[in-house]
Amino acid sequence: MAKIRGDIKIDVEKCKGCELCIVACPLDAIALSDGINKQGYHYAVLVEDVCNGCKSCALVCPDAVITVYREDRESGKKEPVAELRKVTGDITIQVGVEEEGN
Amino acid sequence: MAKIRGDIKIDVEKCKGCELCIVACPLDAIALSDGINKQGYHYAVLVEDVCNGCKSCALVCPDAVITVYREDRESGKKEPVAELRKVTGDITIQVGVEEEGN
Amino acid sequence: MQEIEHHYDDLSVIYERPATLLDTRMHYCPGCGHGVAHRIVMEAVEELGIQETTVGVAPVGCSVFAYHYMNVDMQEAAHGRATAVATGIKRCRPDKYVFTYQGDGDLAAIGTGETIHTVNRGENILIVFINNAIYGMTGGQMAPTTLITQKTSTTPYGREASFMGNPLKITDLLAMLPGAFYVTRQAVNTPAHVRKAKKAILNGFQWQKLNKGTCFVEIVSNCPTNWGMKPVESNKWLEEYMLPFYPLGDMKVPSKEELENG
Amino acid sequence: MQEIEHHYDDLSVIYERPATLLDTRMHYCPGCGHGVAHRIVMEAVEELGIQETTVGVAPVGCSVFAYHYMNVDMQEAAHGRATAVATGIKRCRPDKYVFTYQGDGDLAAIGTGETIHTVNRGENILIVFINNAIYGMTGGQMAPTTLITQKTSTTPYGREASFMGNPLKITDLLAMLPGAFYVTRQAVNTPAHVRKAKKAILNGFQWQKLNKGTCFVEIVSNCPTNWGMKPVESNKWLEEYMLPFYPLGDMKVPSKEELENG
Amino acid sequence: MVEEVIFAGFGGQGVLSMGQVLAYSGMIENREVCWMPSYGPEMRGGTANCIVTVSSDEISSPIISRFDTVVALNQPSLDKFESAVKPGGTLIYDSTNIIDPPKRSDIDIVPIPASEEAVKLKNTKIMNMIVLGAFLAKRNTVSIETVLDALKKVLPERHHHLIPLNEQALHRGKELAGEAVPVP
Amino acid sequence: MVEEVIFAGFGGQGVLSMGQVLAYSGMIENREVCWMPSYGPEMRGGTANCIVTVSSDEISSPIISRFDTVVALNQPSLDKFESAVKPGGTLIYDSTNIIDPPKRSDIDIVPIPASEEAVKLKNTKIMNMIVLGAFLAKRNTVSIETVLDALKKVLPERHHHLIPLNEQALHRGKELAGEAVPVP
Amino acid sequence: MGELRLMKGNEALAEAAIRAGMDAYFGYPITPQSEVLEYLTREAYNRTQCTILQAESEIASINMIYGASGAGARVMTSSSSPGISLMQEGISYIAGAELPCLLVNINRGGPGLGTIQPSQGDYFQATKGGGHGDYHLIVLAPATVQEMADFVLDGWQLAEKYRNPVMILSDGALGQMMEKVELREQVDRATNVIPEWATIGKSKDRERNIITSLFIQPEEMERVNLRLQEKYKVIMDNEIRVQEQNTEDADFVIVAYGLSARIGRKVMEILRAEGMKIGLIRPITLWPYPYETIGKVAGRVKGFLSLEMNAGQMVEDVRLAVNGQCPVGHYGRMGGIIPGPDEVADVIKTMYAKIQ
Amino acid sequence: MGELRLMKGNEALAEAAIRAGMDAYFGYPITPQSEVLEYLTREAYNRTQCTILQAESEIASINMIYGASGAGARVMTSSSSPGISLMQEGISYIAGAELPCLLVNINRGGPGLGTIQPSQGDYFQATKGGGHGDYHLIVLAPATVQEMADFVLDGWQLAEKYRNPVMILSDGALGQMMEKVELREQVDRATNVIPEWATIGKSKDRERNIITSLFIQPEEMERVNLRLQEKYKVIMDNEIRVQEQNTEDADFVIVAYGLSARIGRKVMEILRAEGMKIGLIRPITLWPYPYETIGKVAGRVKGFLSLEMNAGQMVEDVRLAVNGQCPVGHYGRMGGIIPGPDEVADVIKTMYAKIQ
Repeated sequence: MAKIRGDIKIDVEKCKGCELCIVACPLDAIALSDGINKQGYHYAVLVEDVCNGCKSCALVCPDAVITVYREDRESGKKEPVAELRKVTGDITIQVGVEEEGN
Repeated sequence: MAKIRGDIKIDVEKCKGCELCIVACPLDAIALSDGINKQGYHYAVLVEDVCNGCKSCALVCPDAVITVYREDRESGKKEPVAELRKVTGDITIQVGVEEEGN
Repeated sequence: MQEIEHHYDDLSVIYERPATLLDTRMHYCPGCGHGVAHRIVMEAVEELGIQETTVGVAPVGCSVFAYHYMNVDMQEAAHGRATAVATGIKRCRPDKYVFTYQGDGDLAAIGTGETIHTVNRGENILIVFINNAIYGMTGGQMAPTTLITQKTSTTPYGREASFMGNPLKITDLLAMLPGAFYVTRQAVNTPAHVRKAKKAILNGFQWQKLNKGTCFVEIVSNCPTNWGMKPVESNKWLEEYMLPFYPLGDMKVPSKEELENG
Repeated sequence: MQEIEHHYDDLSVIYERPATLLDTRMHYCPGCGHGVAHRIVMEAVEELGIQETTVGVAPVGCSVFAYHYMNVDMQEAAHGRATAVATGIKRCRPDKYVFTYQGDGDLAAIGTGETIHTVNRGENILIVFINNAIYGMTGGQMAPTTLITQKTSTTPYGREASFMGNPLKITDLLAMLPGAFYVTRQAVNTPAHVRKAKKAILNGFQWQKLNKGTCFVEIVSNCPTNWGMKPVESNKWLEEYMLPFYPLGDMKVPSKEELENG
Repeated sequence: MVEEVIFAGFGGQGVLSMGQVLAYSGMIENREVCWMPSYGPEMRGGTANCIVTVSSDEISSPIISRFDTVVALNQPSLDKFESAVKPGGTLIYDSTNIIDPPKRSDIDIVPIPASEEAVKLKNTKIMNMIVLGAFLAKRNTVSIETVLDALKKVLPERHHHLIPLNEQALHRGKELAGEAVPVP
Repeated sequence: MVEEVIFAGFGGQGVLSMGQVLAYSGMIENREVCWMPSYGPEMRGGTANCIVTVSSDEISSPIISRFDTVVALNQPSLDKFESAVKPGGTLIYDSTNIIDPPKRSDIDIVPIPASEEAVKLKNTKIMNMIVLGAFLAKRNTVSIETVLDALKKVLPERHHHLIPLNEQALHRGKELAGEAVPVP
Repeated sequence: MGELRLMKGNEALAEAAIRAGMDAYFGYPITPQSEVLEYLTREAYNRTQCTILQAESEIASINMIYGASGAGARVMTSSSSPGISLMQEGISYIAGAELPCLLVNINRGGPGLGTIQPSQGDYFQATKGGGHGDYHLIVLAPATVQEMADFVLDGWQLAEKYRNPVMILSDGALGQMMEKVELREQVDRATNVIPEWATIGKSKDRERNIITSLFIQPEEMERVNLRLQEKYKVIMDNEIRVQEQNTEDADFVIVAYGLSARIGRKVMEILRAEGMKIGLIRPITLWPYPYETIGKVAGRVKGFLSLEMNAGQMVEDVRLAVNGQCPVGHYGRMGGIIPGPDEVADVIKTMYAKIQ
Repeated sequence: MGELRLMKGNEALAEAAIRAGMDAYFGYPITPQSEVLEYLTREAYNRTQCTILQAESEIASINMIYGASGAGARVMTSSSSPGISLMQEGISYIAGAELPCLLVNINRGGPGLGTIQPSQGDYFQATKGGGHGDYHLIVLAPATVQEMADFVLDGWQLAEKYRNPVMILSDGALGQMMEKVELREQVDRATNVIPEWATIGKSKDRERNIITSLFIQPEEMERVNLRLQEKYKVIMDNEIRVQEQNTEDADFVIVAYGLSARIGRKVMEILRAEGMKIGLIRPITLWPYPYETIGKVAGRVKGFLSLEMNAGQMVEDVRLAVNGQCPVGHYGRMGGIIPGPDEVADVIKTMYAKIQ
């Protein structure tokens, strides 16, 4: 099975080292750094090259410091976030978006 | 069937002539007076000698101006009101008194 | 009409104004249910023999003058705050019987927060809630319990749900709270209803001894003046319009075990 | 730990901080659920494209500074009064999307009356209610939603129902009101919960267009600092103790017909 | 000119509205007017009164302690306000309702059996207009025609059929004022 | 005597408690004492400082703008308070955390690698006591013995096992103060 | 000349609010001001489609006002003394967030539940800040039903000019009494300008708007406070309104506002008729207060009487204005009793005799 | 000598309340006074079995106080500025119903949400009546942690003596700072006397007791008001507390209370060291205010400075006291900034130079 390739970028200066992303990562790919940032926190870093861009870490990140990357496949090509960002003005009613479970 | 004899006394100066006792009386024995009291109200009076002391008039009287009388029979001899008036101090729990319906 | 001749001498008094209700003319309008409610509360106090250990709280509203009539120690409370005042009393004097006597504007509009939190804490007090679907004292404005389409001085074209919301069944909400021990809705428009309402009040006082939570008695009542009706008519309207929306009956009753493990 | 080498160039961004959330360090403690809740509210605003027509209200509590982070027009409200403030805004600007973002002390203690009456009137707003069972900003006092036996700075020996009442499930009460259009309880402690919570927020915003009543989203959250736990631990505690008492799920959902007859 | 009058009685007797009609009439006649009510907390059955000032000049205090005319429709009001009539002023009262008549001799005392007359006119609510008719006869503050004008303007359309009855009452009051004999 | 000192750093570094310990010690030595905190709205991570006055006379203002001693445990605090040291006064700072050293030459500058030393003592929380030891060495406000007495009184029984560690830290601080060489 | 009507003060105020283009009113029943809400529910929506909402409490009302004003609407609430006390937190917030709005207090007797009768017992609360912190309401005190109407639009214009809450401080008597009132033309609500600071949705071309009174950095908070004080100074310099009557030749002056000022005028008439040189100063704005007007007159008269329906509140401002130049007395009645012109005249004669 | 402790002002106050035999405390969290509630929940019940209840709001708190005080209990609540604003209706009721109780305001900066930093911006609210109607609180202003403790029992004794609410007006700095405090002995709650007017159940031998502030007949309401005013007069005659320092030889006097008075003392020390004859008057009771003390000194000095942590509030009382005898200045800082002794010294030098 071809692994979906993903990656994350962490804004380490805003990270407070809460470790929630670490436990959320299903692939155990994140850990705390040894060093500290200017705020005085050990920040999160990606330590295993196994990321598949599942977004779990980003979803639970209270400081919104994680950007998630993924290779362009038909399935994951465009996510609602990017798509809907263009929508403005009048909206249409829908019974919820982003239905995919986790 | 021997009728239970009753009577009512109305404090006419406090009566406001609301007529609630009139409609409450199952024997149609109460009516408004022709004259008015010092408050300016036509007050309630007992106009038929058929009262059996059922208390309906007194129960609905918003001004508590009706005293109810009844002949001493074993059934009606002592009512909770008079009895309980003597009670003081510690009370005992009961799931409600004066159960009789109407 | 001609009054009949009376024959009090050979009869016994079987019902009279309770001694706990002062012998004063009440300021209420003719036919107002407050009078009946006052009387049964005071009858309960008399019958239970607790006049010396009862403290009442009556806040702003038509019944603000309750202390003119009820012959027990009383506090007049700020609008909506009766249950907070009662909490203050009861927490400091837990051996007293404490009750509040509140109208719908007071209890279910401005006092909503206090009402809910008092019941949620399960304060061991009796709350008597007079619901006549209107503000009486200030002259007939919409109450939280005013019915849909009902006209008041602030809903001159009738209450409209989409604009003013639906009538608030606060008693139903309170019955859901664990702190509520006994919640019931009664009325005083007929002799039968008065008897039942009085029993509810008696329960509410007695069960304070158990220290198991708040007893709450709603009394659906009338307001002839502000409804623009004669008293008799108002009681009919109550039966026809109020009771279908505010059905009478117990919403939460203690179990036998709860009552016995006092 | 050693960071791996990244390879962003041949990948696409599939998730990033929404542009509606300002790129500022948030004052919240590490691991605080407020950050996630802020983010999903702002994601919803971005995805629906309603940034230009949204007005938020954040009252006193840890999230009083929400306006430092949310890039929409905002009002800071007095403690407990967010829904009254939102009512004022929405009644005057019915074409705007109005939401409040309130904590448990705010919404369910001091603001109980405003909360209930706002929902009872069916104000067409979204209320986001963060329930972390404690007062955060003032330093960890008991909240109305604090669990029984839970220790806080004002329940140093644990909350006791007989003295301080039971935790108030205000969301359950609100779901009973006819003015409530959509009432749901969500959490943000796991990725799955975050997704669902976000969907609830999206619903709450979108359905304002229908003018059919209040949308209410409770988010069960944590307070690592005042619970005295590390963030990860706090989310476990949340799962283990909060969720059994505050079970997640919808309490009131509009029917298909209600949604279609917009 | 200035006329300072108080109308006093029970709530429900129409004292407030008779004062309003007078004030409105004064306005029609281009006077300065002021109507000042005072009533108890009860919705009904309490006492009520209103002070009306009709003046050709600006009105300073709306509160008056001594009146050109006192109109009393029940005993408590008479007892309270008899002493407040200026010497030489007028005291009009409903002699049907009031048992203890006024005692002063330095004022014009005008007993009007207004309630009785209202019964005769088959509408007890018209009592206040009978009294107002008597007042106008005695004090000439405004004309009866103006009062009828005023009634047309203040009464809602659906009550306009009552205007003839009001007119009748005003005139009856005027007649009664002419016939009135003070109790000795 | 009077010693006016400010302890400043991040919340969580123990600046408030080191001030309290000093104040308590002052009280034990029969001085007048005042401890005055100041902190931001955040529960954690904000800046925090406290002013402590230990004096043989009654203390008037608890607010001081110029200090005998400034103790700075992070860069923002150093930047903010360097200028507030009285000429001839003392500036003690955690040289582990602070990268830009102070620049004044009219005061006694005492860099203490406190965080580093705390790691060596295997308890990062003891950092503040190392600094306090340095302060006592430099300022002699109270004796280390009194501070240990104070700790016994303020620490709950269950933490008394930490007292030896605290004592070690205080003495280490004192030593470091002796060794301290101001950055040129 | 506008439409002429005989109206109660409360109703004139409500009618004037409709005509002044009010966008929203939020209020709660309390005697003696319930007619405002009642009149508006009857009249307003049908005519101008504005929002009239009976709130669940005074606290809800004042916070609805906060929200609506923050959204740029022309808004009003009204209440009476206990209800106004409940609003004090909200009022302080509104002042702190600099939101323009109109607050009406139909003052009744206190303290506590007190009485439904008229009073001027809330002077301190209105002028010295019943809420916490350093702020000021602009306080207008009408004395006639005409002014009950006129001060509505005037009040909003001041509020909007300075982004400051304005209070109309009236009393139960002025609210309930009827006088002739000339009504202004209807303002078209569509012409109401939404200020650019209002929170109505952040358009692309501007930063987000924030309505707040929270400033956690002491330096910033002090800057905000100093800016507020600067604004108050400008208001003091420009917006004082006061009426003087017969102060040119007076040797004794009555200072009174609102209903009391009308009693004061009658007293002046009575005493002038008796040959006494009495003047009257009527502050129309109670804040900003006409210290200077009074201070100037103080230099040439023998005494002042502050006439109030309370135990002595405005008299402090009179004393501050007079600053020791001559004696200042106070006469007040309480509990809903309105001082009679005769009794006040007697008080002045006694005081006058002492001063001579 | 009592027990000596190093305590925060808030905690000293709470400890003193326990020791003074408090029967009940009702309160709600707000910075910077939450320590009071926290300390009490930790300490009080176990020691004296008194009631400590976290209410759902400040409004509930003040009304619980009303009820409990009406039932004869020795009660207290505490809050900070916005919370105190919310209590204004309740406070007016308590004053009107003449219920003794202790209210604590740990003043923070306003208006609105403002800041959690210390302030004296609530002087007007506390002394001129933030609530409606004519009433007064007795207001005590502590300046040390010792006084934070001492004024608790003192306050209750005053409250009970006069059946009047007493406020301790402190600020965030005094609440949070630690000083040595000598604690009084524990009062046995069992010795607390329940007054005969309390509503604790109508015994057979007396009429029912009624707690109310409602008096619907104007004459009766006025009688009640006049009786209140009489009481206030007695309090003014008997209960003023003030500290004077160096006023005998002073030619310039600082007037300051609470924390500001300590700054003022430092300023005086600085300027005396420079040879200037500066005195200090520290009002301890802010109501009743020491007008006479200040007025007397005013006759022999060249000027006053009212030093406050606000935009100028107490300065009005200083002016009323001085009544034009000499210039009165004001210096204040806001937003949580406590005026530094040096800056105040400079202000005085400038002012002093002008006066010469």
